[in-house]
Amino acid sequence: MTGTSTTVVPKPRPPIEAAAPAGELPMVTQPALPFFEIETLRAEQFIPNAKEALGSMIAEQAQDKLIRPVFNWAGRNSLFPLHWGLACCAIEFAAAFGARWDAERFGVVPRSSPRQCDLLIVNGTVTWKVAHKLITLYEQMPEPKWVIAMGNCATGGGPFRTAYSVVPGVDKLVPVDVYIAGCPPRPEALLDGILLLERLIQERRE
Amino acid sequence: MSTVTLYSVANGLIVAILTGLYSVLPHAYFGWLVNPDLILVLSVLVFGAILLAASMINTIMLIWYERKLLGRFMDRRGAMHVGYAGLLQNFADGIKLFRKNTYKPRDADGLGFYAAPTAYMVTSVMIFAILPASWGWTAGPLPLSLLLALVVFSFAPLFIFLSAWSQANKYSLIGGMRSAAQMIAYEVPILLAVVAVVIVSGTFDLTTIVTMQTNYWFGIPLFVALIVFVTGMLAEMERIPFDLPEAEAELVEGWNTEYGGMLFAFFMLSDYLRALIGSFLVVLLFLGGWTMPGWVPSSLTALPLAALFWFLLKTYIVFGVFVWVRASLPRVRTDQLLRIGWMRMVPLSLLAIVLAALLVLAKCLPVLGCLPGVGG
Amino acid sequence: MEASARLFQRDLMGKLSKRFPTGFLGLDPFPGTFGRIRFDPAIALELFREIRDVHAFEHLAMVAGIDWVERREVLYTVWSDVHRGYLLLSAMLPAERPHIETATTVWPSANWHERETWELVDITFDHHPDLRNLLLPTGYQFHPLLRSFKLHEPEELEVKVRHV
Amino acid sequence: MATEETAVRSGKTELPLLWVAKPLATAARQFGRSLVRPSTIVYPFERLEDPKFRTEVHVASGKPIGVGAVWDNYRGVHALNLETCISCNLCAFSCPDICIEMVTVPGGDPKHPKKCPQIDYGKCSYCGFCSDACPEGCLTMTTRYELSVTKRSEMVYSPERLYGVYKEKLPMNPIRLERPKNEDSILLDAPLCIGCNACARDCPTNCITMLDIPKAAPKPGEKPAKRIWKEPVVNDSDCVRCGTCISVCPKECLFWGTHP
Amino acid sequence: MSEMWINMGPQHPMTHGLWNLRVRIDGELVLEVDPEMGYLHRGIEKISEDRHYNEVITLMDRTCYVAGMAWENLFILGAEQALHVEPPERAKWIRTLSEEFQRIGSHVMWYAAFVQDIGLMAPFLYGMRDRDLVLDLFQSYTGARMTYEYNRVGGVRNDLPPGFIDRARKVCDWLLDRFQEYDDLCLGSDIFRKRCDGLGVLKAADCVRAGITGPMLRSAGVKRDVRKDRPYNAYDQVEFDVAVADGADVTARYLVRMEELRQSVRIIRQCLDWLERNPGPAMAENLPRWMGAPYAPVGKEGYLLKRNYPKGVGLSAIEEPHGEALAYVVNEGGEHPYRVKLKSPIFTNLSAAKHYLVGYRVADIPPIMGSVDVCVGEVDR
Repeated sequence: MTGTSTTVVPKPRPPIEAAAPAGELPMVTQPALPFFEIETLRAEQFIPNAKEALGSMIAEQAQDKLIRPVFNWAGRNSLFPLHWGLACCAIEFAAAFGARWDAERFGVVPRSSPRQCDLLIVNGTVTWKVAHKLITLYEQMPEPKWVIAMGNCATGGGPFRTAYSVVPGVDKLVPVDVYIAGCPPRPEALLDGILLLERLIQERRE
Repeated sequence: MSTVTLYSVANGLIVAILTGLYSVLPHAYFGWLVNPDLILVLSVLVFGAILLAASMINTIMLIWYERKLLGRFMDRRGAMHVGYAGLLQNFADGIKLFRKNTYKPRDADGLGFYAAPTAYMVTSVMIFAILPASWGWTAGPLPLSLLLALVVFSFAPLFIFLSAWSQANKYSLIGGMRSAAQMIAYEVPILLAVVAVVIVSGTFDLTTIVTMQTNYWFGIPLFVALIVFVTGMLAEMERIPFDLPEAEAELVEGWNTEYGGMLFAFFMLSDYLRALIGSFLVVLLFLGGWTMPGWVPSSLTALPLAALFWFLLKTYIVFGVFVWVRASLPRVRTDQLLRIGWMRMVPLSLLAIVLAALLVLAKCLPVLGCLPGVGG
Repeated sequence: MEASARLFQRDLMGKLSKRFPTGFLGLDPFPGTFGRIRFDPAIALELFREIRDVHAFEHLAMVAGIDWVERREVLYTVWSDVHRGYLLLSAMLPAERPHIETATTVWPSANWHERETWELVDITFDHHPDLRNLLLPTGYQFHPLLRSFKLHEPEELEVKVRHV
Repeated sequence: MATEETAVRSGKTELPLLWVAKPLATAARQFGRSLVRPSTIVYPFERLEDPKFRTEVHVASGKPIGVGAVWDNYRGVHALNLETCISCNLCAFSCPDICIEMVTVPGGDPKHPKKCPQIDYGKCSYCGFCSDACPEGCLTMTTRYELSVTKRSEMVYSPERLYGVYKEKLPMNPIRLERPKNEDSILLDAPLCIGCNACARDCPTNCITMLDIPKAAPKPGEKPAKRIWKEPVVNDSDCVRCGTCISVCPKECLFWGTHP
Repeated sequence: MSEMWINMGPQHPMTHGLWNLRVRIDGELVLEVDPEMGYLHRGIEKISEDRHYNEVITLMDRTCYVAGMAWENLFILGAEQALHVEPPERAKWIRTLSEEFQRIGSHVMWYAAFVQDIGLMAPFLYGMRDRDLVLDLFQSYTGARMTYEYNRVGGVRNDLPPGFIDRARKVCDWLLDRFQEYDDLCLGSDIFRKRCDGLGVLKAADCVRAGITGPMLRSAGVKRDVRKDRPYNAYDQVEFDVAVADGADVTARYLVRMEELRQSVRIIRQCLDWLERNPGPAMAENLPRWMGAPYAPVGKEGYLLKRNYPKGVGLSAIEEPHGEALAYVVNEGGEHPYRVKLKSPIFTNLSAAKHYLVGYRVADIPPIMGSVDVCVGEVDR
């Protein structure tokens, strides 16, 4: 009941034969409320509020202690990146899924359809020609979703940032959660970035 | 022994609980507790829950098993950091997909979009009620259980096509059409191969078929039928080399391109459910089901659930073969697939029927029972 | 350069100057190739035909455009399987409205090369079957490989943070 | 020179035996090998730089392949030895991506603040030109490659942070390039020089000294110059060829060239 | 079903890069194709005009990211010709060695991607695994896995480290075994042969007309290889055969590439022998400081221009893993190249897409495009 000011306790009934001040008309007294009615009223007022408060408390607690950790655990351990190669980093991206590094150990499995993904790894130079397609792909991914800018081109345009056709950093287009420096980053560096993202998800409070 | 089934166990459980309650409670008011209709409904529900749980856990373990096995085929380790040896990986995937928000593409057909995955999943789970995993692990004595299983199994193209059409996506549509063509093409050889089994066994009851394999596996005399059946099952399960509908290289994700979140999880699960059913059927029809070979000491055979364990072991080995094929073969093309289906598999299955008939006529089947270490 | 190549070069020069008395402007030596033919864009198509059919340079390797501020050069590199060597054909075009006849009718592989040269160096190829943007977005206004087109200045570090 | 032609005629390649037996067998063989030891490196727990991988990398066949010493000249994050940095600016000059900025660090005198490189790893392409150019060998590249951050600004490594990397004693790129034998020298266009001392003041190695130069005798009718003219003289063996003097010269009278 | 256009790309598993193949299909039949390029156009030619010759190397590595070393070689050859610089003999051999290793790396990468296109799952991983060994070797002497920055005008940055030759020999032996496995997995499979025989046929005459080079051309029976026809680096001193097939289809391209892998190992062994016997400098001496210095002393533009270095033009051609690549480098005396024009073999190979795609089925597009071996970086530059 903390913080709920809406609880209405029925007004105390004035005494029946109260001495009316002299010279004034006797007050028209209200009929006495029977016990049962009072309790019904109380219940009507009290129980929903209590329910609500208790429910929200339980929900909060459950969310803190149970649901959110479980969801965060699940979300962090099964990141499906979009199977999309942009440029040089895409080769290292592929190598990270190769036999030597095997990103599937962490449950990272690339999917080809953005609908089934929750991680967009921007692995290469983003040009203005592909920018709106990247945004479309990002929007096609269902929430919750994350973006990793892999390599310098995605981070800030890299060696090509002075060129006329290159977006200087993918964070101009979509919100980026983790940046991985490198040109291109080693597969280990990509895995390190994914692990960093996993830590971020673990601490996530939506 | 065969009269005790999983359903009858569930039924007995419900009856025991309800009658116990009824005996305690005043009879005048709680007569409805022993209403046979209620008992029926409750038993079916309990039975369904057990089935669902068992099939889901099995399926998820199957996915884990495939991922680990595939990993080794690919010279890597597969999922290993989530839970012990990655055992919890698929639970994480499932929970994550459950939590992803669901949406419908603008042009998609609402009813079909949502109904198709659900129906696909439901029909897949349904078959588990029919397939006996061990003595009595079924709804009851079903004389036509094999036929029923195959009929329900062949509902899938309908739902796949429905989902493919309702997604309003070109890749899905092509995938769905391929899927429909493929499944229809491979229904025929599968059914014909099953006919060979039926000719030998003379029954459609799966429990009886398994019982008849105590002495020898049907896969040995009916080797041709086994080959046809396994190939057909590969096509029905849409696994490499017949995974054209989901061909990742040309159709992005095939007929579930537009699905995400829980609906995608439904499709994924159902695919593996169907894979599990396919392996079940191969084991039941051709590899002796849960019957143990003679060299297993009877002290082990008598253990509770030993038959079930044996059956699952065989299933997983059969599925391992599917994974092996998946790891080492490329996929074929649509026209080649159909040509293999109609021009190779159908004649082969007819040949299998003829062979089965000849075997039965020549009465040479009991001879096989003397082979050591084969069955029984 | 080997003697046979030099011989071929002289032979080619003689034949071409006879065939194109006005349009053929000369054959410069170019290390590693049979040389560079300078020609007048007016004779482009006939020269291409001659080079391909008579002299058996049937493979077009590259079309390059170079902006020499006051004029533009278009450079074709062709290869002959018979003579085993490259030959360069170069034509100087005026800086305003540079245009030359397309080579796609002679060497179909010129198609994309010319589209690229058109959009990057702004050289129009007349009668090109499909002259639209190849590398740049459709409707891009500029021609980046002209000398007058400047790149962005390498900007200041956007992040002015000192981590100690 | 044997130049016989290897003809792989696809018409002649016979069709495979037993349909798909060969690939199945190959995959099974591979499966058997990787059951023993897959070639996966369990990354956060094992690393390729670990000593056991430095000597040999086990691949799936169980056959060790010696690809150790891979890391000797790996180009990762830089390490900067702040103490020996002479603020010559060569790293910033040589950077093709213009990701190095010379920033002031404490330690210099107020007139000549000490400037050391600050590197933005969001732009660096790890080409190694800067460490090749460093004349004192104080800017080297280490084997560190993990650079995941959540904020873009964390990618900028200040000189102090680079010094921190240096102090971690990571394996460093050992290859120091020899300086070219016939490097150009700083030459002086003497008639233009005004003797302003800027070059000598800013020279990071103090290899420029201002020497009194007797001016040519005044022409008849002119007054002899009153002030003493000084001209820079470059000590070529100490010069690191950073070009600072050229860039500070107000009259552009210094230039690269070979001594006549 | 009526005809429809489908867009394969820019995000599509088939493309292996950033391009878009628009396909008009009728049912499963391909009626018309239209490749859309330019999604990865980074303006490398323009940026090169703004950089020192040695600094352009950093761009060349990224031009074709699976064959960075080959493109370094290509540009450096052109630049050396334009700058009138001759590298020492040992540098030439090291470049030859590097290029052949790069060819192995690229072809193995191609194998991995190609088998994935036709649905083979495990060999993709095998390819990536074996490529990593080659990259390890690269890392041991260049210092990076993919972007090497190893060549300089007038030589190479550093000599091979001690022990490299032994390691390289071991890796070569190991790779030869693996190539046999690759063949077992692909050619030994009936499905593969059924799938790829007679697919994407482009006969020799059409290839020449369409300007196609590289393994695609050689698979049609035309014996043309820049390494033989116009030897550069040390290719005139090594012994190797040109792989030629006559099928002109996907299988033939597969065979040509596999044979090239074996020939590369053969060349590498000769290079290793030579390098073992002949120590020497790997960098030309007596270079003008701004040309071949091991570091790039970029002053402010103008200081160096005071000296009149000879102008020059360079045209270099190499047999890149994908085909014949050309670089045209114009040196106008400055410290930056005046114009760098790069010709990618895939550029022309892709432009002929309609000749080898139309008439086949949708399911055939991935294997055919896989056999073309598209690397978009060098097409779009």
